[in-house]
Amino acid sequence: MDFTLDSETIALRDAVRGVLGRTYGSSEDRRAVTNDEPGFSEDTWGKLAELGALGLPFSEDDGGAGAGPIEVSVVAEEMGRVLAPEPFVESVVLAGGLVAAAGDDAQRADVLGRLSAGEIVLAAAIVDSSAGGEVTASGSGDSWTLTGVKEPVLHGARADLLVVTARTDEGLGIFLVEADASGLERTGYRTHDGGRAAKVAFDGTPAVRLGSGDQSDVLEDTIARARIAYSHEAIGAMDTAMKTTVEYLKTRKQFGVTLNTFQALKFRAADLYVSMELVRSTVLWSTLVLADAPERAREAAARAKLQVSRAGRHIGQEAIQLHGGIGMTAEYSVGHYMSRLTAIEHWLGDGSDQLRTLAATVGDHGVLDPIG
Amino acid sequence: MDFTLDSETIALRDAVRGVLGRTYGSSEDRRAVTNDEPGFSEDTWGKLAELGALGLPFSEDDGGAGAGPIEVSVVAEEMGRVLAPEPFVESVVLAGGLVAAAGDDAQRADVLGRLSAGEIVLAAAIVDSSAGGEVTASGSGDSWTLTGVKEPVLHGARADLLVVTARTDEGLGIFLVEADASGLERTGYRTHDGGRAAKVAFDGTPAVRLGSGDQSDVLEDTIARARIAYSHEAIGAMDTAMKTTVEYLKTRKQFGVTLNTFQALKFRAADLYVSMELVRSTVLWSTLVLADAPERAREAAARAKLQVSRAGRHIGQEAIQLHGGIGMTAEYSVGHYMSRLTAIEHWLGDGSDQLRTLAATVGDHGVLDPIG
Amino acid sequence: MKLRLSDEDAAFRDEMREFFTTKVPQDIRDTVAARRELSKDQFVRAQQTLNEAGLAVPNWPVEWGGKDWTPLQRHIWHEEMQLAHVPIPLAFNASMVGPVIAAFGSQELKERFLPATANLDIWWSQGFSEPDAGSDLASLRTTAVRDGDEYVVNGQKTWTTLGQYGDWIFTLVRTNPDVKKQAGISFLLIDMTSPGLTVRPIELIDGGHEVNEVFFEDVRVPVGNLVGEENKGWDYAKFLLGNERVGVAPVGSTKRLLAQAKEIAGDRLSDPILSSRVAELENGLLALELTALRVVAHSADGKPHPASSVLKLRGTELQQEVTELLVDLAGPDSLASGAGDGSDVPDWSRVATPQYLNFRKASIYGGSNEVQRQIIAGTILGL
Amino acid sequence: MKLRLSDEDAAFRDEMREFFTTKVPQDIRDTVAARRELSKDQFVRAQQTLNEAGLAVPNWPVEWGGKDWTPLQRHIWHEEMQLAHVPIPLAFNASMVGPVIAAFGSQELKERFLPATANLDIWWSQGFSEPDAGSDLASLRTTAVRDGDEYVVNGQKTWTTLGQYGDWIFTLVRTNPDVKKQAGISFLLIDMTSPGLTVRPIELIDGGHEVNEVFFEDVRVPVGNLVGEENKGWDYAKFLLGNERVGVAPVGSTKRLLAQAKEIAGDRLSDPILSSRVAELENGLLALELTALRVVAHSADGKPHPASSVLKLRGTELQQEVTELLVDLAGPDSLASGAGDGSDVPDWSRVATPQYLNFRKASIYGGSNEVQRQIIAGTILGL
Repeated sequence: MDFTLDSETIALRDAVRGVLGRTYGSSEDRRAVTNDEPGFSEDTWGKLAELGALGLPFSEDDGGAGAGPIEVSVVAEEMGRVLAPEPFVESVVLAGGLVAAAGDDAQRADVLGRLSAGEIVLAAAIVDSSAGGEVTASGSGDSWTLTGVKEPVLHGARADLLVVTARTDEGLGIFLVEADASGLERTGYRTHDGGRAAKVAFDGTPAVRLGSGDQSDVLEDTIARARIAYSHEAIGAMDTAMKTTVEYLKTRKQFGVTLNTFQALKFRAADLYVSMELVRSTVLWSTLVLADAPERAREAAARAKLQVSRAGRHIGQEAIQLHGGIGMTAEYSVGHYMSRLTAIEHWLGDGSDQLRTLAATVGDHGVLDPIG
Repeated sequence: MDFTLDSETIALRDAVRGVLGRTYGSSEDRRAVTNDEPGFSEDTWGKLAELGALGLPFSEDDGGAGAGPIEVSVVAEEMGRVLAPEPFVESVVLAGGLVAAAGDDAQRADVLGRLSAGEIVLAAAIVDSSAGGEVTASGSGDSWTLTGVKEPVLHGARADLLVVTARTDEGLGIFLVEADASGLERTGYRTHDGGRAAKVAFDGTPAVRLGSGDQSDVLEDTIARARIAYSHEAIGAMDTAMKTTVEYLKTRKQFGVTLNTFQALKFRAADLYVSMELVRSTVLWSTLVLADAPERAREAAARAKLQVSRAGRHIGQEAIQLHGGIGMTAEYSVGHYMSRLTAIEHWLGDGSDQLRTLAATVGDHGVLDPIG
Repeated sequence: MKLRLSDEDAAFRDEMREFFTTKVPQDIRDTVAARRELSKDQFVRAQQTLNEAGLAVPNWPVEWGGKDWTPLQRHIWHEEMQLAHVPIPLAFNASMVGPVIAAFGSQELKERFLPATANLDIWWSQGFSEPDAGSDLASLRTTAVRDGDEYVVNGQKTWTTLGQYGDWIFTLVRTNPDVKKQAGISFLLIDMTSPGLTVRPIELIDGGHEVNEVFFEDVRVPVGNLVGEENKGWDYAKFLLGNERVGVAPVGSTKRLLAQAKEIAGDRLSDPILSSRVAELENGLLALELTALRVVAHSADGKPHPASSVLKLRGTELQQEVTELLVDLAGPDSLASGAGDGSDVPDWSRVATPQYLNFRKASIYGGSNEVQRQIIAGTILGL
Repeated sequence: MKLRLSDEDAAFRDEMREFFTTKVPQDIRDTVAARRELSKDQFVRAQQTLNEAGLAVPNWPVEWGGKDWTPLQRHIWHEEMQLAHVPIPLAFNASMVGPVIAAFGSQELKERFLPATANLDIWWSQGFSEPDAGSDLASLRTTAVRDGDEYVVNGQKTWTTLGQYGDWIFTLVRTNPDVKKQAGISFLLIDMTSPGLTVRPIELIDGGHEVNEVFFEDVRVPVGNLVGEENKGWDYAKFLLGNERVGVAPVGSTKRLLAQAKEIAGDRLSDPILSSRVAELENGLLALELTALRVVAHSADGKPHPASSVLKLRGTELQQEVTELLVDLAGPDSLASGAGDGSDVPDWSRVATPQYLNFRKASIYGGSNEVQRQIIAGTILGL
């Protein structure tokens, strides 16, 4: 058991940190980028590709870097640290992950090659509209069409290619849809965290199927990977929110003294640190499980996301409260951190959903062993 | 809507406070009483009878004082304030309440008359042994026998008369059993809060039936009354625990200053006050519901006991923590308060049980109106 | 002790309920129910409807439009308004500057301002907070220097809620820098169209614009706009802040919001985890409401009960917890705050997260919950 | 980064598990499993079993019976012991006075005390806390005045855990009253059979007797019993308290207790409210355990990682939450703590509340959770 990064991974981390730091060195810089379309920096996207970050999880045969979950997590955490709005987890881990798991050699080489090179942005359309527009697929072999509505699809309006889940006669299918496909309507908008989402409507839209049979397991496994990556993004965000708050307590004066004179506030900062250490441990562990014991990956993802839910609410809310009024303003950073943590929390299942999953199996084992 | 006590009730409260204060003026005095059998002061029991406290809820025809829920609550709160170990709620509200609700004129006059006069102690045997010894009744008319085990029966060994619930062919029945009945075996012991309980085994034990038919509703209504009375006992206990803690913070020195110099501790004391005010409001309200809108009494009892559960754990645990080591000792008072609050919490359904009840009906109404 | 309202109070409640649910324009109540921002016009129309019926400023002296109500009646008025989705009369007018002018202003100031204030013909803004004086209000640095029969005001205020609509602003300004900080403060009324006064919007984390910075550069203010005596402003501010805490627990609106959440949840309430959470919130709100009733019952002397800090503290916590519940109910749709009308995401889901984010302010503004704990520990518990 | 134990560590774990579950007397492990009090004899037999196998004091220098283990191996040893219901070697001996004597004692003291300490032939008590010095340990007032080649000790210690079994007591005493409080303290070993030393039991709120007051009235102690230098005791105490925090999170025993709770709950786990509570606790314990593993991985330099305060804080909270769960599972039976053997109330229910009450101490003793927060805020966050 070992929690230290090797030097190669540290080099990757530092490189990514460098690129992101240049674009998102201040909260104002980030706001400027997220206020313009497409909500992130195409330039930074390209630089991430140059570093190899966009191809990390994909095999070299597919045009990727052939790295593993640890490298993906390190990048996600750096994204979270500065709230970089590029759709790394959305495009690479989730949408790219579905292609990697379900596509054939040619499909993978094509899509993942272009994704790794930063030439395209993928979006995963996996959430059916809550208004009841379930997407169904009809057809066979090379000839499929999709009908229905997905919403919200993160970065769905900008995406060059959509990876779409749809109901088929043989269960859940996974499909690729081109941005310029007929019968495809995309309505993009801003999400509260500065990101982008879209309503994506399919009406007899031509699609290419990835794989065959019921692919619910492929979807669930890929969602587990995305949950773990998002958990890392979240701990990056929490870490910055906590540090920003601690710094504020050291410098902000009230009643003639700095805020860290007030023991009640100090103790609450200590509680933030406790939350931070605990969530960091669980999230790191989930990545190790993904790398070394993938058969437990879904469970580990649920555990990580549950812990992220608890810590994210705690740290996000307290970061604002301990700042006072300034924390409420869009000009200052902590509010954006809370907003992003809230978005991650409600994407791919919130803490209660994870708890429900874990609660259902709590009687199946005695002592919980993190290693075995 | 009015939350003030009338002068007569205040006089009752002061009289009860006086009697109890003389017996339980210090934590040591109470320990001495609870260390001896029967775990309470027979003398104080008699004095409470002299004040009319033991007959409060019963009609004058039955030998009682013909008072209402408010007077009962006031007495219960005074009991809680000093942790008086006399079985007021157990004997008067619960066991006596069952007799009052189910007995005929003669039974009520006999049993409640003697109870009001302080001549007897009643115990309610309403919890079947968790080992599965359900008590069943067979017989008819004037001739019934009981078989099975009840445990724990609070004050069951000392009681002169047991009020017992048992399954009959027509549903739940309520029975009276004499202390010297044949086939009755009582094994008494101490409870963690200094009280007394017993295993009470029936083996063809002769019993007198109170009322007829299924009396589940009588039991539930009486339990609701007892929950409300216990809630008052609990707020008396919480109030003392909180005040003791606040006093300690003002006087105890650490690092050369009194503890109330430490803002983190002060803020936690403030949170205790918040819990206290909120639980006090809910519990007072439940008594008013019992008096003025008895059709909502079960709901109000569940709400009161839920709030008592949350506040009792909060105040009990924090009272010890804020005291530090001294709070852990049996010589000091706060630990006993926590112990008693823990006992009340787990008797007649804990907070989770109440929440389960309330959760099941949460969709039946829109806005919750405390008055309507 | 008794549970029921007296016949008189019950009739009063019916009367209020009738008025609020039938006389206040439906479009305004719908906007509140949908948790959308009210326009200035809607605020004004709502208050003028109330004022016409004598229901806008019941807490004022009777001669200026107030009502000689019991604390319980005032509480009922306040709750019923919230339950009916009627916007509460603008606090800056009705609860803050109005009572201060009525209590400490000259007869001339009263006549000039009170009727227009009650009717929201003048929209008041609050100029108390400053960037470097958060909870430590008295350390404010905006100065007013006497020059003939005018004050010359320089400095900056912040967190001025709805200042973009403001006609006038009531301010605390430093008129004597050489004494203890509380002793050199005056209460000054300033026309927001004065030269040198500028308002700059502050965007909040929900993307909305409801607070502002207000800058004063050599703003000249007639001395007649001073309320009461020079350098006594801190006393008036304390009086005002005490009033602010009355009815500070948003019980009625939070109850309505929770009821909406239950409607939205619908069949999902069969999930015990969700229904338990709702039941726990409902019990918490009940305790809060009953405490508010106890507090009003014991504040007949007109002074706020010290336990009103409990109401602020717990009231804002519960308000925040209910807004959080709505985000959770919205699930992934809660991200879609910016969805337009073509979206399938229901309106309530779109507002859920912005409202949740926005309501983090509730435990900060108007005396943060840390300040409330300080008050409870100090004033009530003597710690 | 990797998840799996190395082959070597996995083999080590198997070896420990094998030993603890087969070599330690079953009656002792059953008593721990039933959460009953251990007798002195059971403590001694358990530790002597470990010591015979060289497993009692692995943290000591190798020449005195220690092991040259990695921090991870030491962690595995500690966890496996708890999971197997083996009582941990008496902390006063193994984690406190032993390491202090080994680090600071003279060769004579080492030879005289260390072997007997490892083997629990001497049962040590701790004499640090005093009635008027709680978290402020350095303000202690027990004095040791030099008189020839003896110290004369007067004063009182308290919270002396299991002092009723003590043969010797290691104490902090004031040898110089005229300097800064930390600078006048010495570390003195005292034979508890000395004339003038008396032990008085303190009953705790669970009715048990595990702590004591110890009184010193002109107790004469040979100067040879001084550890290290006079007036340097505070340094040794800090060293000791640092050791105390290692492995301070009772992860293994709390995990076992939670697993027991699940067994007890049985079919009741179909209730989502209960199973969610268990799952949340389980996730909390997982996070704690993983944090402990991270901490041991980063404390190779022998000094406790500052985050060990997190372990103490959260570890005791979770321990308390699990004991609370057991009381809730016992329901009304939880009152029946005093039931005798004829009772129908199962054993686990009878111990539930006393254990719950007793474990309130966990967040107070050994550096209260308030002290831990102070350490985190100060040492780690620099606040």
